[in-house]
Amino acid sequence: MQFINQMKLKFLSIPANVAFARVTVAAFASQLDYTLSDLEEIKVAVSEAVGNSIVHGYDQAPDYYIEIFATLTADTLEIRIKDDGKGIENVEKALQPAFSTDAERLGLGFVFMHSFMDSLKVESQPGNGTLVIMSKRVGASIAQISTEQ
Amino acid sequence: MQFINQMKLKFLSIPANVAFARVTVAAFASQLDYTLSDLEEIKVAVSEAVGNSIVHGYDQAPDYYIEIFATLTADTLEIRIKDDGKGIENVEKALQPAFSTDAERLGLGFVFMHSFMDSLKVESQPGNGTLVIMSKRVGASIAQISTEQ
Amino acid sequence: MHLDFELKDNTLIVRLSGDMDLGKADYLRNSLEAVLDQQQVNNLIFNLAQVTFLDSSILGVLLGRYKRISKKGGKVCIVEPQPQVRRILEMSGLFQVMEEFPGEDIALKNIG
Amino acid sequence: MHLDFELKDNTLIVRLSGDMDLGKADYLRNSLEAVLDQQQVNNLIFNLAQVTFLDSSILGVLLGRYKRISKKGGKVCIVEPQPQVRRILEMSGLFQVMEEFPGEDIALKNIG
Ligand SMILES: Nc1ncnc2c1ncn2[C@@H]1O[C@H](COP(=O)(O)OP(=O)(O)O)[C@@H](O)[C@H]1O
Ligand SMILES: Nc1ncnc2c1ncn2[C@@H]1O[C@H](COP(=O)(O)OP(=O)(O)O)[C@@H](O)[C@H]1O
Repeated sequence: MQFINQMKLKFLSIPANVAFARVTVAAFASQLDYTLSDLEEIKVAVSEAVGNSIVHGYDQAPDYYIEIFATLTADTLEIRIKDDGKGIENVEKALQPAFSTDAERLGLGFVFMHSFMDSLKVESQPGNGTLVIMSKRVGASIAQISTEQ
Repeated sequence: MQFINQMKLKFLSIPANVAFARVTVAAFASQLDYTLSDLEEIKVAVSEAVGNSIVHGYDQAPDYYIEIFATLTADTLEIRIKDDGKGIENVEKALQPAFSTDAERLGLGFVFMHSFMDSLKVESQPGNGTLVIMSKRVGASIAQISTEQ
Repeated sequence: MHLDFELKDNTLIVRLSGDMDLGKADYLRNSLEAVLDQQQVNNLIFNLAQVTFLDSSILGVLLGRYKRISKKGGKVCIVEPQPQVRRILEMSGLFQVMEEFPGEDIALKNIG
Repeated sequence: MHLDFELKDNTLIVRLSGDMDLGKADYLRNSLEAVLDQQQVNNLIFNLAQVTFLDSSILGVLLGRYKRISKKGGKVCIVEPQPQVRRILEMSGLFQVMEEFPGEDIALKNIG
């Protein structure tokens, strides 16, 4: 599928940038005919992924960078969210509902990404950062999940 | 001055991205205590600079990239807008009100950037792209202008 | 983009809305030129009440249409710009050639 | 961030507003803990009527406070979440431990 637009965003790993990241991706996505409810879902997915990079990937250290690559085709948004943080030991386990390595958290981040986007793919290795790839079609359907380690 | 936040945005030289760019920079800037009117002014300045890169820098070719670097200190937003387009022959002339190399245009882009931001600096050479550096303080004052070629 | 045209006694009322920038300049210019080519239009009224943002590429489109209309002795007016848009129009000097009115009716009366 | 607390008969009403995410989670958690440390609070009501966005880090803060309150036999309620926020709460299973009410008054009555 030919892409019609493309952007790349890089920003510091500070909690204030969770809001910045989701507003930016939503502004980009709004070039397609998404419903407001679709855009809300995209915002949640972006917030969860960026939040994870800050909290888990970088253990809240504020001086690292997170990158987002987004591509629009005629009917689909693809988002890649990348950190160079500590990575995930067991991606399959991490994707399970209610699994969290942090007692204060609920283990729902990936659940929301999976529910609100049409596809979710997580590439990660301990020590090698994490890449979350998600896509959402305009006029969406059933979600697909796949893992890679 | 120590920066408190930083972002970098790269996107295709298509007219739809003028809106995307200004919304993104405004979302970033809103982490400081700007008034709504300040944010409107920042939006105009970004639109003019990005529009210039598309129209003049790349002569409307849609497959080039524009980059924005933005930095926040405690009281100032600095924005750098960069293209690798054809560059400007005479920056001093280009900055003059009502000067335009395009009969269809008004030559007001730099006037708006200058009026709405606290500082404006343009670095450009024929064949070597254009870099526009602008800044705006929270609770702003009188504009400064400087050129470099 | 939502563009709304209405022709009243050879005056074309153009109602713009939303954020107007380079991304919409070509579409606006082409639409206006098409109407001016096909219809007998003496005067132009731009109703900007619903416009939330406007940059210099749109000013260029407005001024371009002014040149076409004024060549044949017609008038171009601006109706109800919001404050932030009004400021841009003011700084551009557009009000030196296009009069501003607080409503379409008043603009129509003054043109007629 | 605007946080509004009101203590009524040992029930703490917490009114949140705007976009609630990781950027506000620490501040919310710390503020709540401070109030719970200093006041005699039996029950908690989260009024979410003005909340426009909510992510899982905020759910974590709400659930953490539930654990503290329920340990001493207290109740935690949710008041008037907007549809998109309600959906997040529903998917999280939070409604299994926190009842939802269409207003603060009704919540207060049911707790009392
Ligand atoms: N970017 C990341 N870097 C490192 N670990 C991550 C990252 N994202 C997720 N994880 C791991 O996956 C687990 C599950 O993530 P998630 O479903 O979002 O739940 P939560 O964030 O509430 O723990 C996390 O607890 C963490 O161990
Ligand atoms: N990014 C750029 N690349 C090349 N030339 C530029 C660029 N920005 C501005 N210029 C030149 O400077 C002139 C003045 O710019 P400006 O004040 O924005 O007015 P306008 O865009 O209406 O022509 C332009 O006509 C163009 O020749």
